[in-house]
Formats: sequence, C-alpha cells, structure tokens
Amino acid sequence: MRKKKNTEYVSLNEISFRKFMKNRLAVAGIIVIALLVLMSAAAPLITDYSISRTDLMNISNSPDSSHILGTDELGRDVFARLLYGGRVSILVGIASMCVQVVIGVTMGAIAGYFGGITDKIIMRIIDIIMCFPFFVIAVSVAAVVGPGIKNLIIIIGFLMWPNIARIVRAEILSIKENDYIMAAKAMGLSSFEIIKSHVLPNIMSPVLVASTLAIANGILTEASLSFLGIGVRLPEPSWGNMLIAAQNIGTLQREWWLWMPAGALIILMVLSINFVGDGLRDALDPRTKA
Amino acid sequence: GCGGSGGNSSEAKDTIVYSMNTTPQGIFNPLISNIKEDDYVNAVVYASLMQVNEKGEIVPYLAEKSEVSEDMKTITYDLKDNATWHDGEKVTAEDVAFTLKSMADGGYTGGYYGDVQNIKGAEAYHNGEAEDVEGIKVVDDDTIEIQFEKVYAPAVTNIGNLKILPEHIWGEVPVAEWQNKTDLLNKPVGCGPYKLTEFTSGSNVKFEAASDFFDGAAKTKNLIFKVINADTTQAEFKSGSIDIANVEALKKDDVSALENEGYKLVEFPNYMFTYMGFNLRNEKLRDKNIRQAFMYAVDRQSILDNIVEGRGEIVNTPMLPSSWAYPEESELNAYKYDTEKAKELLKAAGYEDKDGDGFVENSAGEKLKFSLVCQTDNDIRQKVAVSIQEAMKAVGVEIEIDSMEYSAVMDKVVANHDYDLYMMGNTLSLDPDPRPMWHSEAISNEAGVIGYNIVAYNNPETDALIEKGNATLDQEERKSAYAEFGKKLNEDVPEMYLFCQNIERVYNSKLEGYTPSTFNEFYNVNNWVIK
Amino acid sequence: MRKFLLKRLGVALIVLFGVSVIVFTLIHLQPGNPYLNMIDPSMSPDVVEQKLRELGYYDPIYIQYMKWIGRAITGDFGYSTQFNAPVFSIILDALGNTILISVASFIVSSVLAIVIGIITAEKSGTWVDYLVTVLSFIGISIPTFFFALILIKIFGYDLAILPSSGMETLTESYTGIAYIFDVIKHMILPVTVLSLTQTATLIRYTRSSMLDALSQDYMRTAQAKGLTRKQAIWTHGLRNSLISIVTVLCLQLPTLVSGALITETVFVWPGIGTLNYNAIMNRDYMLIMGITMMIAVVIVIANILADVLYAVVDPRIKVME
Amino acid sequence: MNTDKEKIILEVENLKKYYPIRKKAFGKTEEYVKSVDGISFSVKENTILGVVGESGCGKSTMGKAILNLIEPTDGRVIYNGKIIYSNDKKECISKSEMTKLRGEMQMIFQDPYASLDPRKSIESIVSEGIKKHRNLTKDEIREKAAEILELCGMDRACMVRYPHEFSGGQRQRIGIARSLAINPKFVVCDEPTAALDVSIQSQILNLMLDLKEKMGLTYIFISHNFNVVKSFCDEIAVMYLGKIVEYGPAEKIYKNPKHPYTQALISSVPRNSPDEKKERIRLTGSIPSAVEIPAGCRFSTRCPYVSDICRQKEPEGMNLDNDRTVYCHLYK
Amino acid sequence: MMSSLLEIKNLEVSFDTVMGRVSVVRGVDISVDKGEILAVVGESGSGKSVTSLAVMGLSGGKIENGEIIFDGKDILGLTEKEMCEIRGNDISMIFQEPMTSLNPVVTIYKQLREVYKIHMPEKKDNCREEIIELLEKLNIPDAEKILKKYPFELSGGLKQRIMIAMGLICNPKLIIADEPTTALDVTTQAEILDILKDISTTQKKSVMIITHDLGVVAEIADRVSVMYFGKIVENCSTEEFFKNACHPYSKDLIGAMPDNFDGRFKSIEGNVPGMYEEVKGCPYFSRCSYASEICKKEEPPVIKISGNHSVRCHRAEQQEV
Ligand SMILES: Nc1ncnc2c1ncn2[C@@H]1O[C@H](COP(=O)(O)OP(=O)(O)OP(=O)(O)O)[C@@H](O)[C@H]1O
Ligand SMILES: Nc1ncnc2c1ncn2[C@@H]1O[C@H](COP(=O)(O)OP(=O)(O)OP(=O)(O)O)[C@@H](O)[C@H]1O
Ligand SMILES: [Mg+2]
Ligand SMILES: [Mg+2]
Repeated sequence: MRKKKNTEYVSLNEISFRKFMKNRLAVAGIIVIALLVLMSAAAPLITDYSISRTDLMNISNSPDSSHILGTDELGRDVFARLLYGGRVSILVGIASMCVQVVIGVTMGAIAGYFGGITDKIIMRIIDIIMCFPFFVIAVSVAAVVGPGIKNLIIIIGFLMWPNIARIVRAEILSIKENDYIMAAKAMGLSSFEIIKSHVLPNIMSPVLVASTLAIANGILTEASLSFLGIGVRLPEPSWGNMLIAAQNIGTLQREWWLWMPAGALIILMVLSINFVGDGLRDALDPRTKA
Repeated sequence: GCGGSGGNSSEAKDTIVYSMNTTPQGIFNPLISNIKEDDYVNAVVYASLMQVNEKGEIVPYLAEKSEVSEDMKTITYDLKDNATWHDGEKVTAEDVAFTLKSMADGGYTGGYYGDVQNIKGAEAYHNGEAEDVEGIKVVDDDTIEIQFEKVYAPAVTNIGNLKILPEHIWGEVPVAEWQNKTDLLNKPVGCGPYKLTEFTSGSNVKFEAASDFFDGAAKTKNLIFKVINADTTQAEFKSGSIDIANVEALKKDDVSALENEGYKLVEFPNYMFTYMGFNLRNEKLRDKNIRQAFMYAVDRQSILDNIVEGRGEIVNTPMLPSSWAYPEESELNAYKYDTEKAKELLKAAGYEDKDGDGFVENSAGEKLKFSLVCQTDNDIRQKVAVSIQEAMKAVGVEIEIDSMEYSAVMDKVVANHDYDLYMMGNTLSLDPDPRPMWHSEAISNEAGVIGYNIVAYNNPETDALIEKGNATLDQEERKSAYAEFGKKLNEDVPEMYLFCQNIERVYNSKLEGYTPSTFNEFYNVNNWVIK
Repeated sequence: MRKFLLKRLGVALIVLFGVSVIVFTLIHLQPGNPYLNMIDPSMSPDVVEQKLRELGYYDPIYIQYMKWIGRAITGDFGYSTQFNAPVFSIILDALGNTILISVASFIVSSVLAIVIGIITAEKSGTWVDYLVTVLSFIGISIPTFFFALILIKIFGYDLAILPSSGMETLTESYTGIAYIFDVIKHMILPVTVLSLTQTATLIRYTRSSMLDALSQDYMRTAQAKGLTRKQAIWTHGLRNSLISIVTVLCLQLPTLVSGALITETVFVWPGIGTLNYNAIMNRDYMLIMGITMMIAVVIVIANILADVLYAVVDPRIKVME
Repeated sequence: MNTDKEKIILEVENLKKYYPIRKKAFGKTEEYVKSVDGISFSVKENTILGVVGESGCGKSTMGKAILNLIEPTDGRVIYNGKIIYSNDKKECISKSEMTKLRGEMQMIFQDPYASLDPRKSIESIVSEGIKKHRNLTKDEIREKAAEILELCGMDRACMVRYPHEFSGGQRQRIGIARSLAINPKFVVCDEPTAALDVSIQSQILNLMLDLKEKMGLTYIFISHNFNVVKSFCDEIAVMYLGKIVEYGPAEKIYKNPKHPYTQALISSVPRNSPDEKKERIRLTGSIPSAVEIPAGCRFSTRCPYVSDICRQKEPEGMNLDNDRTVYCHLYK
Repeated sequence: MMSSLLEIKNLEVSFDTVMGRVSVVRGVDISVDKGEILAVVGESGSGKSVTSLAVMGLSGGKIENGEIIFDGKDILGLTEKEMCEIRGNDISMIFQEPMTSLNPVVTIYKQLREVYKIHMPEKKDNCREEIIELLEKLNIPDAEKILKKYPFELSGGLKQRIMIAMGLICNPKLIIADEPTTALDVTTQAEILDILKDISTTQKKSVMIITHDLGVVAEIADRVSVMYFGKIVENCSTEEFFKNACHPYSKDLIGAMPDNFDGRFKSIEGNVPGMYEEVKGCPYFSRCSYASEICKKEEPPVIKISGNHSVRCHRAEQQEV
C-alpha cells in the first residue's frame, strides 16, 4: 500500500480500513466472496446450461469438454448447478443474517438499554427460543409453511436471532455506564436518540462479527436442512443439496465432481466469511494493533 | 477383531448378521406390528401355518397339512405335533384359535381384521354380539377347523400366512391393551426357528437358534439384525460386520464392485412398484386423454434404464409382473415413449400451445399446471419426479414439485386428498386381490379420513371384476377376472405406472442356503449357514 | 442463595411452559399423521376414522395440549406411537449412549480447545496462530454429515480399521476390558466428528478471551514480578480467561444430552439424536415433546449453573441482578 | 443562612444516593453503598464552588445526582426556583421542561477517555447539543461549534477528526466545548484537569475563568488538587464519606481549616519547592467503607482529636465567622 | 562521583503502527545512583513510561539503539530467562493504575506469595509472617485480613501500597514508580510518598519516579530529569531544578505550577510536535520564548553546566561560550 505522508490526517474509519487491508486472510476472504457472488449472479452469462435440463442418457458423466464439471445423477450440468446453487446458498446466508440482525439488534438494544421488566421479558423470550430443538422446529415450520428459499430464510432467521440479541445486550450493558452515554443524556437527548446515535454505532464491531458468523452459519444450516430433506424446492440447486449427492461411499469414491466442487465452495465461502469477520473484529477494535 | 474381508474369511462362523437400514421399533407381535423391520423379526421368531417358498408356492409350515372342504368354505389345519414355544410350552390348536379370535376382537388395533372378517360369526364377535367366533373350531390339540361365511379367496392365503401367537402369553392381556405392553412386545415368545435374546432399539436385534424348532434346530446358532446406514454399506461389508445387505440404494457400479470383491448378489422381483398417482377428484385429471398423455410423454424405459440402472421391470397395470395374476404383456398397452402422441392427446383434451410460450393452454387460455407431491427421503422417487417434470415440460405441461417427508405426504395425499399428483410405491401382498387399493369402497373423499383407493378410482365395472375374483378359490377363474381388471386399468391409467425395482441383496459368499423369495426372505432361515 | 435459586426455578418453569406450548403447537400444526402407518389398506375408512377418533387425533390442539400437560406434570410423557413404549423409558435408554459420546467429545474438545486456544493467543500473529486459525475455521466450515462420511470412507472403507456404525462388535461377545476397548473403537469416529466443530468454535472463543486477558495491566505486573511471558499467560491469563470459558462450557452442557442429530444418524449411534430424527420423521409427537422437554430442562439448568459458576469463579461478581 | 442579595442558582436539600449491593453471591439486596448520604448546600450565581475530598467519597456521584443523570435516592434539587428533583414526584417539573433545562445545566466529566463517543467526529460531538437546543441551520450550527472549539483553544480543523486522535488534555477541552456550546448557565466540572500535565491544566483553568467572566457562568468544581481549588474557587465544600464536613470561602478554609479532616487534607498538599517547610498531619486508624458507615461522626475512626461523643453522635453543622460551616464536635 | 546503579545511554525505542514506524524515545540518557530518588518529569506523551518499561524489558517496542546498564551489566542483551531473574528481584516496578495492575480474581496473599515462588522458592511455604511484617511496615492496617481479600475490595491507596509491597519483597536495588499517585487523593499520595522516601533513605534503595506533579518532585526527589519529545532536556538536582532551571521548558514547567496564580494560571503556549512529524532542530523551538535561528536548524547538544547539571539547549551553550 502507498504510504501516506506522516502529517496527513487519518480518520478512524481509515485506520480500520488500513488495519483490515493489512490482514491478508481477510482481504483474501473478501476477494473470494466477491468472486463467488459475482459468479453466481452472472451465472446465465457464464453457462448456457440450465439447472434443470435433465439428460438421462448422460448420467453422472465425468467432466469433459461439454460439461466442464461433468453431469449429475440426472444428467444435469454440475457447473451450471454450482453457479445457480451459489445464488441460493449465498442468499440464504445473507438474508437470514439480515433477519437475525434486525430482530436481534432491536430486541437486544431494547433489553440492554432499558433493563428492568422489559429486559426480563425479552430475556425470557430468548431463553424460550434457545430451548427450541432446532431441527424439530425447522422441520415443523417447513412442513407448515412449505419448502422454499423464503421460508428457509425465515426459519433460520427466526430461530437464530437470540444469539445476536444476547451479544448486543451484553455489549450495551458494558458501554451503557460510559460517561459519553451520560453526556448525551445531559444534552437532553431522548433514549431513542441515544440508542440510535451513540449506543448502536459503538456495538457495531461485535455485531458485524456476529453477522458474518451468521452468514456462515446460514449456509451450513441450509446444507444440514438439505440433509434432512427440507431445503429448497426441487429441482433448484443449492450447494448444500448438491453436497447431499455425495451421501454414499461409492459417489465419494468414484464421482468426485458430484461433491467436491460443492463441498469446496461451501468450505471456501464459509472460511472466507469467517476470515472477513475476524479481520473486521480486529480492524474495528481500537485496542488491537495493526 | 472384526477385520478381514468377509468374502475371504476362512473360519466357519456361528453368527449371521443381517443388515437393515431402519431400526425395528420393537413391536414384535405380528398382529399389530406395522413396519417392515418388525415384520422381519416376527418372521424369524414366529411361525405361520403355511408359508411361501422361493417358487412362490404355499407349503405347510407349522401345519402338517391343510385341507379345503368341497364347498370351499371350510379349511382344516393339522399342526405339527413337535412344535413348541420358545418357553417350552407346546403349540396347540388353541393358540391358533386364540390368534384368529384376537383379530376378530372388538378391541383389536392391528390392521388384519379383514382377513378374519369372513369367518362365520366373526362380525358378531367383533361387534360384541357373540361370546365366541362360531366358525373357529378346535377339533383337538393339533387340529383346527375354520368355517367361512362365504367363499373369500384371499383369506386362504392370508390366514395360512398368519403368524401364530402363544395364548398363554397374550391371552392374559386384553387385546385392546396389547400395544402398550412394551415388555411383551419387546421380548416375544414365538415358535419360529430363532428366539429373540436381545433387542437394542436403534441398533440391533440378537437371536439364538431355538433348539426345539419343529423343523429341526437352525444350522447357525446366532442371528443378528443390525441397523446400518445404507450409504456406508460397503464399509460395513469390508469390516466384516454384516453378512447380508440390501443394496437397492447403491449404484450398479457399487454392487458390481462388491461382487468383484467376492460377495454374491441375489436379485428377485419386488412386491412393490413405483408409480405416480393422478388425483381423479381433479377435473382436469379426470380426462383420460391427459392421463394417457402423461404416459406417452414420459420415457419410462429411460427412467428405468438410467435412474434405476435397469434393475427392474416396467409396470403397465397396478399388479406385480411377477404375480400369477398379471395379464399377458401383449394384451396391455405399453405406452411407448411418444411425445407426438402425447401432444395429440393433450390437443384432444383441448390443450395446445397456441401462444408459443412452450406451454399448452385451453381455449380459455388456462395452462396445464400440476403440483407433484414427493417424499424427501427417497432419492429415486425424487429423481423420477424431476425427470417427469422435465418430460412434461417438453410437451408443455408445467409441474411443480412439492417435497415433504413421508409422513407429511401420507397426510396430505392419503388422508386429506389434497394434491394433483404424487409419487409413491404400491406395496402388494401375496394374494393378488386388488380390492384394498381399487375397490370403490376404499375411496374416501372426506378430508382427514384415510382411504387407500388414493386416486379415487371409481368404476363399477372393475368393482365387479374384483368381487368376482375374490369369490372363488379356482386360480384360473381368479386369474381371468384379475387379468380383465388389469387390462381395464391399463387403459384407464388412474396412475402413471412406472417400474418395479428388483429386490437386491448382497451377501457373504460363504453363506449357504440363502435363497430369498419375493414375499418371504426368511422362509428357510433355519437352513442358512456360513461355511 | 436459596432465594436466588427459587426465583430462578420459578422463571425456569415459565420458560419451560412457554417452550412446551410453542413446540407442541408447532409440531401439531404440521401436516403428518403419526398413526398412518398403524393403518392397513385393508381396513375400511369408517374403521380407520373410528380408531383415530379414539386416539384423539381429531381433538383440537388445545385439548390435546391440556391432556398432554396434565399427564406431563405427573411425569407421564405418554406413549411413543412409534415404539409403543413409554416415552420416558425410551429416552432413558438412548440417553446413556448419547452421554457416552458427547461427554467424550466434550472432554476432548474442551481440553484441546483450551490448550490450543492459549497457544495461539500466546503466539498470536505468528505462523502457528495462522495455521491453527485456518484449520479451526476449516473445522467450522465443513458440514457435519459430509465430514462424517469422509471419515467413514477413509477409516471405515479405504483403511478399514475402524467400525463405521453401532456401538459394539455384534459378532463377538467381548466382556470386561475387551468390551470397553471395543466400544471405544466404535466411539472414535463419531467423537471425532462431534469434537471437530466444537473444538474449532471453542478455540476461537478461548483465543479471544485469552487475548483480552493478555492486554490487561495485570499481565504486565506479573511479568514485572519476574514471571516469563509464558508463565504469566498460563497462570494469570488462564485464570482470568477461564472465567468466561467456564461459562461457555456450561452453556455447552445441553448438547451433552441433546445428542447430535446428524452425527448420530450417520453413525447409527442409538442415542437421543437418532431417536429425535426418527421421532421427527414419524411425527411421533409424544416422543418429540419428551425429548424437547428433557433438553429444555437441561438447558435451563445449565443456564442457572452458568450463572452460579460465574459468580463462584469470579470473586468480583457478588452483585447479582 | 445566606442573607445576601446575590441570586441563588442551585439549592440542594438532603440529597442522597444509595447504590444497592449484595454482599455475598446470591444474597439479598439489603446493603447499600451510601455514596452520597444527605448533602445540603446552595450555590450563588456566577461563583465557583469547589468540592474536595478523598477519592470515593461521593463527589462524582453527587455531581451526577444534582443534574439528574442518575436518579437520586432521596432529597430535593432546586435549580433557579424550579424543583428538578424531589422525592415527591408531583413537585417535580415535567419531563419536557427538564429536557429544555438540560440546555442550561451541563456536566464536564471526570474521565476524558470515557466521556467522548469514540465513533463520533468532534464536530458531531460538539454540535449535538446545539442541534437539540437551538433552532439553527446546519451551517450556523457548524459555525457555532467551530467558534466554541476555538474558544477552548482547539483548532477549527480538528472538527473532522475522531477522539482517539487527541491527547487527554485535548479531549478534556473537547468535552468542555461540548458542554459550553449550548450556552449553559450552570456547569458541574468533575476533576476536569486530573491526570493532565501542569501546562495543559493551566490552559483549561484559564479558559474556564474566561468563560465565567464572559458568560456569567456558575461552576461546581470537583477536584483533588488543593493548589488549584484554593485560587480557582470562591467557596469550598470538603466531603468525607458521602457528607460535607466543612463549607466556606476558599481562602479562609485553605488558610485556616477547622475540621480535622480538612486540616489533614491541606497538610498533605505537596510542597511547591524543596525548601518549603511543612508539617504533615498523619491520619491513622481504619478507613471505613461507604457500606458500613461508623456511628456518630464519620471521621471518628481516623480523627486525632476523637472523643466519646464523636463515636456516639453525628455532629451538627456549626456556623463559624458567619460565612463558614463545620460539622465537628470540637466547635461546640 | 558515586557509581551509577542504572545507566541508560542514548536509548531509542520505536513502535510499528498503521501509520508506519514511530520513534517514541529518541535517545534518552538517564542515570540513577545508588540510594537516590530520581524524578522524571515531562509533557505527557514524551516517552517517560516507555523508557521505564524498556528498562524492565517490557516496552513492547523495538529498541533501535542504546544501552541499559544495570549494576554493571548491559541488560539489553539478556535472554528472557535472565531478564526474569532481574525483574521483581533486582528491579521492581510500580505502575500508575493500581486498579488494573493487580489480578482481579486472585487474593492479595496469593499475588504476593507468587514473588516468593518465583525468586525465593525455598521460602514460599512460610512466607506469611514475612509478608505481614512487610505490610505492617507500610502502615497497612489489618494486614492479616487484607491478605484474604481480592483487589476490588480494597481502596486505591491500599492497592497501591500492596503494589509497593510486592515490589519490596525481594529487596530490589531499584524501584521504578510510574506515576504511582496520580489516581489518588492528596492524603493517600502523601502516605505513599513517605513510604518511598523512607525506603530510599533507610534501606539505601534507588528509586526512579515518574510524575507530572512538581509538588511530588519537590517532596521527595534528590534529582530531576526533564524529558521532552523523547529526549532528556535537563538533568540536575532537585534544588537546582526549582531555583536554577536552565532549559526554557523546565522553567516554563515550574512557572505553570498552579500556585503561581495571579488571576490566571500560567501555561505554556503551543503544542508538542506530532508523533509523526520530522523535527530537525530543537523540538521546543516553536514554544520557546528564547528561540533563535539556530534552534530551528540544529539539534542542541548536551551541555554540562556544573557537576551534575546538564542541559540540552543552544542558549546554555551560548551562555557558556
Ligand atoms: N454505579 C455504582 N454502583 C455501586 N457503587 C457505586 C457506583 N458508582 C459509584 N459507586 C460508589 O460510590 C462511592 C462514591 O463514588 P464517586 O465516584 O462518586 O467518588 P468520587 O468522590 O468521585 O471519587 P474519585 O475522586 O475517585 O472520582 C464509591 O465508593 C463508589 O465505589
Ligand atoms: N505500544 C505502543 N504503540 C505505539 N505507540 C506507543 C505505544 N506505547 C506508547 N506509544 C506512544 O509513545 C508515546 C510515549 O508514550 P509514554 O506512555 O511513554 O508517554 P508518557 O511520557 O509516559 O506520557 P504520560 O505522562 O501521559 O503517561 C506516546 O505518544 C504513545 O502514544
Ligand atoms: Mg469522581
Ligand atoms: Mg506514562
């Protein structure tokens, strides 16, 4: 990176940015994520195959010039499915994270800032949700509302938000006593204004980290739910349900193209997201050195 | 250790491990058990009066012989006199009578009342109007006579194949409470070749040869049913922890690989075939042209050849091709793959692609769009569903696949009749009686009420044929009635008949005497031996 | 202390009640019929309906719930429709097996994670740290079922040195030590799978709480006393970061009894996870509720335990909300 | 007691702040940290009241309680004739009125590191109050903020920077600018110069003096540093363990402390050069905690002149020389 | 002349930051004689703490240049193990923040005993008496009881005394105290200073004390080193400092004492150069009232004014000449 002249002014955000850019793993992570997102978004431009066109004459063909990653057990192009599958996996990851963040931050902030009976009620709700057996609820809800990406996102989002809420609450409790919050009160700001402009910005970094973890978790949960058969609607692909194709030793042994690419992409994506989250945490924490 | 490949191990073993992919649930009472795995346990623990051999013939088993009276309304069984229960008690005709009476009991919760319903006085007993079932007569310790109200062909086979329960064990418990007697259910006392020594739910069932089994003690001392993960069958074989496995879920290559490693493969026709049902309550699907269009539009042969890798047979009418009652293939329409024909049929039904969007529509511009309910835990059916979806797209019909777990499918389709199309397997019994699935009496149109004529096929003509076939014991007569029935359903296609995938078992090559048959894999389990 | 516990127990009861209502409602709302496989095609629809009515299938949900809770309060969790046995005894049978592997993996992963986490914190920024970071993230990133299958392929098939399912070698009747070794051998793969993700997550946790401790002034004091950096980390740093690690470990306790649904299913380990899987698939409402409530109770207890332990290990926490 | 015609801006009556604690893990809430335990005084307009005392004696707590930043446990606070806190809620002014009043009363916080939001630029920190309390356009707000920062000795260019880029002294000045930006009438300054080096300390104190003159401000000035207090403040209140023990004009108290604690305190002030001769009063005895306040006089456990009555009876305020009060049995 | 116990020669310390490498200590020369109290004063951020931490080998920065000779040995070249022998044993350090410098979850007794464990393992089992004796010497009431307490249960002054006790256990030759009284009120401060002074006079210990408060300097120091922007600018006896300070910064500093109030407090105008600025001439140039052309261009050399009074200023040079 170009070295800035010593006397130039550097903002907090810029320092965070520099710290982040110095973290090689995190930068690599960002690049990988960007590539994967781009590739799945631009899937129609990259491949002519559709996700559903079956070709029973060419089942489980190994990669060749016409199918660069071979065909699956119904003769569909694995590469095309991988690209389109990325859309689902990434969407589920990101969207379910958004649901979690919206609910989690709101509830956590209310509980942490106001305390008292509000806090108690919210914490009990969180306790209840934390007691839910995830798969039981996931299967039931999926059965009630039907399969599909949207529902998957809702299920994951609604069952996982307590994590974020807890983090937010704990963080707020720890910064609530800070004098700058009291200073804002002394200015005559309302609770809402204080939460909005002083509390939330200061708990951003743990929330960001939790969010990246939530994305990673969403992708993996989609894969697990696919394992239980309640993932996306057929014949739509996701990395998770493609990986399910490798559910037996024979496939693992002979047909690497059926599982290796999907498995590799899941791991790569989750890994990258984790690195980015780790990098963000270090970059945003004023205490850490570069 | 358990190392060493089972195929080459040289020491003789006194244990055979039979693997299954789902755990038995521990309901080891043949009258109320309801899953396949429990039935397997019951098959080795209990004995029936008669049984099917590998040729499909019904031969005496616990009974020495059986006799049917002139008027075909009375059957007499003579029991073998050396048969004893695993606890040492003698098996008597009273036990047989008890078994039959229990099924007729008003509190009976199992599914076989239909088998005894036609015995004289059974209904009265069932309804609590009689103390006893008039038609069941214990002649002496070893002889029992059963009188029927009317000739009802399936009963002969079904009663012959009933596993007999010990009266001294179950007689003390009211029939209605049987299902809650976990102790008795988990520790069955039977008179079959093996007695159960240990049941570990979710894991295994262990048996030991019954020394005083009436056909002579089993040749192998120990038999174990082990629950395994079908996906790792190869590893189980390699570590020598199983001797017999179901390999239908494996790919052909995997099976051949096992064969190359020295294991043996045995294949035999299934008693279940895969189909896709049309909901005949749906206006559009009531049009035979549309149903037939499905038959032509889908390349069933290709599905069989590729998805099932050719390991089975195409089915063209809802009967087992291996059954004696199946009509001649030549008399049936084979619905060869023909998209043109399919399109013509759709056109005949009023659907044609007029706006060129690739999908057909009727004069009102309505498209043909169906949802296909499919279970998530059956890989093959899912694949077939996707192939059908693609094939129908080619002729302009849109199908949306609705995946859910099996129990949800059952609820949606069988209990609530709320579907357009569904994928399922039809499990048939030894007697080819089509009544349970096809008689109009088995239709239910009320939501929440289960009816096994799932598609609601209602045809007085076929009802009559079914009744005709059931009212005689003469096999020729029955065959012609059922063949007629088969042809009719081949023509009407209330469901898209797909294929009947063979049952395949891979087993240790040292295992001798293992000659399974379609309806009874364990009929000669006492002769299995690992050399 | 007594008052605190009583209050917490009161709250716990409310939570348990909430869990039971919601889970009960949800599982009963979903389509699926637990009694379907009890019904044979040869039964006539009237008979079937009659039977289902007797079983309470047509009752409104709230009536079904009342019946359930009424019995549950007395400790009767009903009969499993699937196994025709009391839910309680079914769970009890499976619980031991689950605890066997979960405790093993709990121990393995906690010890590994704490040791590795501290080492990485100590060496933060070096290649050791990077390597462990990457490895632990990979650990977190692999879908469980996939990892399980890969292990089975390698150790159960290619090398064929470890059994891939069950808890014991059925064809041998080992006793005593030999039996224990046999069971341990069967535990290796599932425990490895379970430990992997747990260890990976815990390493991240230990590392960060350790790093936190390392930046505190008292670490400098300790070194000024003459402790080497390493000694300071392993005594003062560990002592302080243990406070948060211990509570995290406490919150892991519920997984000890809930069993790993996917891992147990793949390895055909007859524990709570497998049981739960079967119960879900067969709509075995009573069993699902039984398992749910058992896990919920453990979660609630673990939460209380975490609070208590937190106050015990951290002398500063004398003020409880 | 105050018969001056000068206007009294703040009146505190029997103010108390107790923090509940539990002594043992999971115990009952029966014990309290009596941080401020019944304090009464009044402040005249455009004067500076200095508050000194041992660390932990409740100075900051009192400051925050006066401004209603923490809810007091008991007592009454009257600002400019308006009751801003009273135990009897009906007496108090309404919430919206209080919000308006906040524009007049400000606090400068003790810890310069914790009192600035690390994620806000200096501009938004300083302009936040202006935005809230004055109806100005964006540009006017910015201009106003820049003005006040310059007044506090900060460069206008610092407005786009973030707190972490400033030294402790600069942060303290930003905090002061923030409080003063809304033209307050009354400011509680909580050790605004502790932990700063002397030259920066001087800068800040000068600024505060200027503002007092220019804007007619009133301060409560909390500090450890007697050297500062004696010249900076008009009056001094000496606190010990949650109570005021001596109160009066700064000069008088410094020159002639009456209460034994004040005496000890002043004798402990370091010399200004090595030659200066000074005899220090050494306190012995145990330092009581704010949880278990000793019976009688609070200082009795350490007081060199302790007598029996001190251990039994809490001393009443004694008016000396007309303008100072001392709470000690010695001056009966 | 007495031999120096500690001699820091031309010490340069730098840190790597996001902004690049910054030099914080830019060539410091300090010496502490046996039995004397040296006060280091200076603008905040001038590198006082970093210098003292560098002596302990705990600065965390990079030592670019210089020597630290303690008791005749260059301790910069020592291994960590050898350094640990010295820390807490020959040199002990008392930090500014007593609140955070003690391990919050370990009792006072254990923290004190640890020093025995490290440096006198033979005594570690019966050190209690000795510790109590030491605490009593430091005027700590109820020593017996206090040993059982945790740091958060003690007041700031007590904690600081515990820190001092910790530093005294091993009879160190040098005590470094980094702003030991900043957070404390005057009565407590006076007590701490008494103790330090007492140790130095009765036990002939050397003390290096860092402070902002010239009152503290006047109270206890024998000699003063004034630090400005990473360098020592003046070095003289305390009396000299208050009467006869030579460097303009020193003078300004004395002038800024709050005692010199005449309606306004005196302060030094202007600011210290930024950390990243390159300074060619005298860093005090911009604030100095005597600044001349040469000050802007050339860095002033160290000028010896008298026996142990040296100063880094061009003006002193001119006066000399
Ligand atoms: N939030 C709180 N909860 C419990 N106790 C508290 C709280 N805040 C302050 N205290 C206690 O109240 C007492 C007075 O604290 P306060 O901060 O007012 O002292 P201070 O005089 O400002 O001290 P310093 O000079 O160190 O700033 C102390 O004993 C402190 O421990
Ligand atoms: N670890 C570090 N990384 C980067 N810069 C540092 C580090 N430690 C100290 N510094 C910088 O070195 C300079 C000198 O710091 P030091 O703590 O020695 O100052 P000081 O003279 O003790 O000041 P004060 O009187 O405020 O304690 C400061 O500007 C500080 O920001
Ligand atoms: Mg304070
Ligand atoms: Mg410092």
